[in-house]
Amino acid sequence: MKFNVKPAALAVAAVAAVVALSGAAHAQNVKVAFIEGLSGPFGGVGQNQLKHFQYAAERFSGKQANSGVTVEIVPMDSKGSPQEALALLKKASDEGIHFVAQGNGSNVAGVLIDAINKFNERNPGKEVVFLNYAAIDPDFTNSKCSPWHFRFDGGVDMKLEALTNYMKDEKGIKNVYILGQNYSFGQQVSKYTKEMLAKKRPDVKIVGDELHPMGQVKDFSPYIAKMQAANADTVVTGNWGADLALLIRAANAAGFKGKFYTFYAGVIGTPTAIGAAGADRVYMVSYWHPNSAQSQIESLYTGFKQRFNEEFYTVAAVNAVRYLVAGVEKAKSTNAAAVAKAMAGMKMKGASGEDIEMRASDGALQQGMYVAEWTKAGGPAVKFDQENTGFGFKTVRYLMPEQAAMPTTCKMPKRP
Amino acid sequence: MTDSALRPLYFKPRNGVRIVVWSAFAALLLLLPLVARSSFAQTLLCATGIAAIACMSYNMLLGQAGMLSFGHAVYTGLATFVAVHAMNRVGAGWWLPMWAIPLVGGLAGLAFGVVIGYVTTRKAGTPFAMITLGVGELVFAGALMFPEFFGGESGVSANRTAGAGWLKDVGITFGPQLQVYYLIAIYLFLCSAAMYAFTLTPVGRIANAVRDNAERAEFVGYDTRWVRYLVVMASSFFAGIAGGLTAINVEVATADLLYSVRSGQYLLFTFLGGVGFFFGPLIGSVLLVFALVVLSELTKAWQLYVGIVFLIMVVYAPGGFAALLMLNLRRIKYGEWRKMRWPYAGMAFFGAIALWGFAAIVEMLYQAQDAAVTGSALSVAGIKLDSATVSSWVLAMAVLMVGAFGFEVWRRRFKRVWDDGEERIAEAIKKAEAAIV
Amino acid sequence: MSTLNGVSYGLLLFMLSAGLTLIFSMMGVLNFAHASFYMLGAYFAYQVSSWTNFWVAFVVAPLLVAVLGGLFERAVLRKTHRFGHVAELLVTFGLSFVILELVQLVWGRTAVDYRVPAALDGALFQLYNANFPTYRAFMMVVAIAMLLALFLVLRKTRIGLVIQAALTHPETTEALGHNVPRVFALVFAGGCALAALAGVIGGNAFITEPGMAQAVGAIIFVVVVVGGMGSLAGALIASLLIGLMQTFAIGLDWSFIGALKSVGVEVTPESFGYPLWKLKLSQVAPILPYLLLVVMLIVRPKGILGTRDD
Amino acid sequence: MSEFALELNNVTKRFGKTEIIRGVNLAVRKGERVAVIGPNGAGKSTLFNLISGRFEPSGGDIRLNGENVAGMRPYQINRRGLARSFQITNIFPRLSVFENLRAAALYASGQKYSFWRPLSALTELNDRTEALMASIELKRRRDVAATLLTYSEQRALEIGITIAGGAEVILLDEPTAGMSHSETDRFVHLIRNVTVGKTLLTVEHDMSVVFGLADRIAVLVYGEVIAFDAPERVRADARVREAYLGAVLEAQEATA
Repeated sequence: MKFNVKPAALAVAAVAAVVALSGAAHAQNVKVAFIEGLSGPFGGVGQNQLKHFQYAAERFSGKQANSGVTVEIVPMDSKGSPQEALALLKKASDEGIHFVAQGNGSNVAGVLIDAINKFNERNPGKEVVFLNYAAIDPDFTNSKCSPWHFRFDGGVDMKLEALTNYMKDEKGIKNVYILGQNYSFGQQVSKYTKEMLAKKRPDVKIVGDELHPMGQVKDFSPYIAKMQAANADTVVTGNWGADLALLIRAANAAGFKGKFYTFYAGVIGTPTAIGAAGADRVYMVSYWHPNSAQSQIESLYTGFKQRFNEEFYTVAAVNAVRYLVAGVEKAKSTNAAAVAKAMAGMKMKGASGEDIEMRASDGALQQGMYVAEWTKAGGPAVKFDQENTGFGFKTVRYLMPEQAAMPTTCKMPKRP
Repeated sequence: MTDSALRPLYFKPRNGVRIVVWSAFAALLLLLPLVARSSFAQTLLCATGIAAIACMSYNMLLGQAGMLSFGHAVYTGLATFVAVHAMNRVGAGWWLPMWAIPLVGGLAGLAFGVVIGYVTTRKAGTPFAMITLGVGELVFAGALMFPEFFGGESGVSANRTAGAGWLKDVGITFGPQLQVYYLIAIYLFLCSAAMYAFTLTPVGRIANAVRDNAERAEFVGYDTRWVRYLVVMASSFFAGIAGGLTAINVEVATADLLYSVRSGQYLLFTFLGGVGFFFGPLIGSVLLVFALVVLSELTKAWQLYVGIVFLIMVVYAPGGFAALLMLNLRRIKYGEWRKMRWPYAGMAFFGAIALWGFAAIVEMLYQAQDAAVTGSALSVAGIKLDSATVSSWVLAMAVLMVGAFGFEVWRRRFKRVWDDGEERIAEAIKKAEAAIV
Repeated sequence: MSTLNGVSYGLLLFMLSAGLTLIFSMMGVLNFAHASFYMLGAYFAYQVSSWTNFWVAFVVAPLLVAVLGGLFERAVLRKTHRFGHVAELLVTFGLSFVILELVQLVWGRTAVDYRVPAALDGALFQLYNANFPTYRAFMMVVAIAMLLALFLVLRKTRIGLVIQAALTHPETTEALGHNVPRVFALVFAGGCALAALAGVIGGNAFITEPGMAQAVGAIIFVVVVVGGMGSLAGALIASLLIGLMQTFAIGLDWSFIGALKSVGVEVTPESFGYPLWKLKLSQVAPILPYLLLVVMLIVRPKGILGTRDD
Repeated sequence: MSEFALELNNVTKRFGKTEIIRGVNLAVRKGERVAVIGPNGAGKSTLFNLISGRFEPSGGDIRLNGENVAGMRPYQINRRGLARSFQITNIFPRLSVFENLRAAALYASGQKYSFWRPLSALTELNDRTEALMASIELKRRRDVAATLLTYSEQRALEIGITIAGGAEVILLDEPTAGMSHSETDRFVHLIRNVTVGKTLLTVEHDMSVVFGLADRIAVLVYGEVIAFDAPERVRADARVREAYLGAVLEAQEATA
């Protein structure tokens, strides 16, 4: 497999090579317990993320990355249940695995952070580090921040900063309708959207702010009817999975012309479900997408698609692996506490060539943010379509890491 | 033994067997951690202990009173939430000792049983099943609507080492998993004893009568709805204790504790264990933890296996594993078991072969689905296969057919021997009856 | 508009619960896997329509599911009959697991691209500023056609008469020796076909994914209980009621706070039970069916048109 | 207190449009044995179902020891001292014979819904149950599940369950249905023994049983009691002969 070496990646590879030479004497093996729902209703997403991790480990550790550090991903099926995830955490530490990766579901992540804090306190010397690649509850890097937790995705606050930054300049936006699933993520989307829009676009009216039970709604047409009645031209929604797909289908069927600003339109299965229904009206905020002009990892994307026939989108998995490898190299040890210390504050080049930093003060990766539009594929701006639908994402706004950075209220406990 | 207070309730001198069984149970609980030393093994034991209480409480409904509930997780789950809040209060200075938290859970379970049971027990039979399902969905969806109590999606966490008390002074902080295990073991023993005692009380017996024939029970003076209501309350109390123990064991309550899938698991594994006997759910709880924690790690197809095993059991052995065990004990009692050794061995041998063939096919199917990630090679019970080659498929199918054929041959032999034995036992019983009066 | 949305959703629910009610009243079996057959219908329709077209799938998919349902009845369900209704229910419960796994094995764990056919895509007419989709109208037509067909079959054919007798007097019909296994298999297959038909037209209107069975499973049980066990007309009324109720509730932002305000009581975040009072009707809309179930049980345990008391 | 154990005043029952019971009047004195006879479909079983609370009457009142019990649930009526048996055996199939009888005696023994006392400690109840079991001749089948009994054993158990609670008014719905002659004789003897001193109503087709057991006979035809009197007089009643008994007696004489 050939790796299209771009400057940033080259830099990483170079550093890796140097370190690899010094550490070549003792090749190090790091196991990462990948605790995710791999069966059951959300198993599809979990399996897909697992592929990202395995692929990232292949490409960015060990032989292919010319590193002395080899990352091995150990999948563990939590079935999406926090309770099961806790049992697996114990199992992982029993097997001598001190790194845990998880991301689907802030509920599981929150429980894991808490359990890891307790575990590390009770078992000094056997610490566990949590590599969170997708749970974006801002609390995790604010009120609940922990020295053992590293988040490689952008927080809700960062993402909405980017989204509202784009909305600010869209003069067509007059009436915004906020719809979300009734749990902390949906509530936070609603809260930050209102706060940020009030600051950036005080003229915009919030004509609706609605929460519905997660995964319970089968027919979204009444919600669409309500949006139409409220004259909404823009919808901001944190919905994901079936809740998002159903929403957009219902909008299309009812002839609702407004635009949708979303977080998870790119997650496996969702592009298929949205299809043509969402063309030119669905936007997504993310830290990367395949058609981002600055993308440094096109070969990764195509390689992944070729191999698995699935879309590559979780760059956070790649970054998690890269940080882990670099952390081990820097600490010259696989001891989790030492690696955590090494990763805190570490800087790298990101997927878009930007300078990314694992901020030591709250464990949140500072990275660039994209707002992209779902549109017909073709031409240089939309090179790749998603899931063979003929539609893909087009960058409409890019924020540099420093633009997307958000303040933190975290009072980080002293790193041991 | 800890249940000396309960002993006069049902221990009659002639019931020496009972004393032996219960003592063995206590000894087993006491000694298990010596075998299971790793912390993961202890976690498994704890999970099994809690599941055992939950399944036994479930069986009070299904096995004893014939009430098929799809909402048992509501009681265990809500109790966990209450218990977790109580633990946080303890942390904030309440006088309650930590070991009493499961009782708090039990009382919470009872309270929910009083409220929810009032509605659900208005119906029996199939409507009852549907209603518990609906109420379960209601509670689950409601949990996410009240983050103030349920803590939203990340739930509510607590610390089991909080609080003071004389136990702390002697070094029992419940920090180490082993101490939690013994707390669970003590509760398990007490709860099983109490639930067993319940089966021997008038209400326990009338619950059986209502299960068998609700209409007739009305004609001998019992308000069957009230009986159902009482049983639901009793069952929810013990379910609540299981919920309280969960709070101590995992120190966090999350909404998935209330999910209908969990209720379904209680039903499924209680049934597999055997609803007809008191100890059936114990077997069920071991199977539950085995399937959910061990089997699901071994294979991606675990849900398919569980589903198929369940189907087979419902059709061919509706009494569950407990009934199979008891049938064999009966054979031993009448001295008929020895004749079945060879048929059993034959069936086991060919059964294992067929199982391998079947598992190989299933595993290859799953492997083929994810071949891109993990490659097409796999091994089933140590034998290497490749889902991309025809030979592997042919091998698996051939093995399955050989196994199935051999199994069928031996099954027929087995049936002959079994039926023979059945006749002799029937005769023996008739003789014994004739001897009475 | 909301009325039309509500009615069309309600009719879809009725298509699902009609089969369930038929099977239940005829055989006493609560088919727990009913929603799984609904899912199978959608997946088969997806597969068949990707080979041929939607209209072929529209006919073939329900028939395929009916055959599967009939086979299951003969091969498995019949064997458990002697163990009683609980065992029968459990067998279908186990089946729902197996179907779910097999669907995931064959079609993967994520949504498949099952679309509304082009001929039915688009708006039928406009009302205020909203479109009424042609496909929704199609769904309603199919549901009503099914309702009529069901009515005719039940009223005009011999099997229909036997089934109808079983609806009202299960014991008597049994005593008359009409419970020939063939009728059982036929009814079970027919019920499954109805569920599959709902899947065919619901799968593309909504979404075809492995979670779709569980999403409707609980709701149709609510419909059957609220309508009254074994009452087809009751199921129809309950379906429409639930469809309309959910649709209208979403449009209403009522909450207890508002209601209390209008009678002069001010509620603040400090008041007792604030989290409950602040919930808006639109927020709780999707769980209203379950609330309806609870209320129904308290005031009228028989269900709307139920005749059986327990 | 009323002098009648059971009184029916103008009791009616409709199913939809059909009126099955069309104004039945009946007054049974304490300690009396009454047989209810009549052609098939006359409403005998329906009448029992109304009295015992299985169905709710559409009109009229039913007095048990003077108290109107119409519309009460079966368990309420049972607690007021009325027990019944069923034409189609209605027992607790998975419980043993002993448990069947004990469960049936439990409520009346004052245990009601208690869950703080083990059954084994209820010595008096257990002794009484053993005695009852002996009197219905099922002692040797004590621990056998009821469903495994033979048909006539199940019929005996049915009677045992009915009388276990010590009710003063007993309703037996075709107790000897489906039994051979010799069994019937034995069974009538058994019924007579176990119901000494009680008020007894029984539906019966076998005329020898009727005339052997009853103090008075009520003839039910098309939902109405057309005669209610001592056996000889009923036998002599022209209306009864015309409506029912004539044909039956001829048939029985012919087979005899």
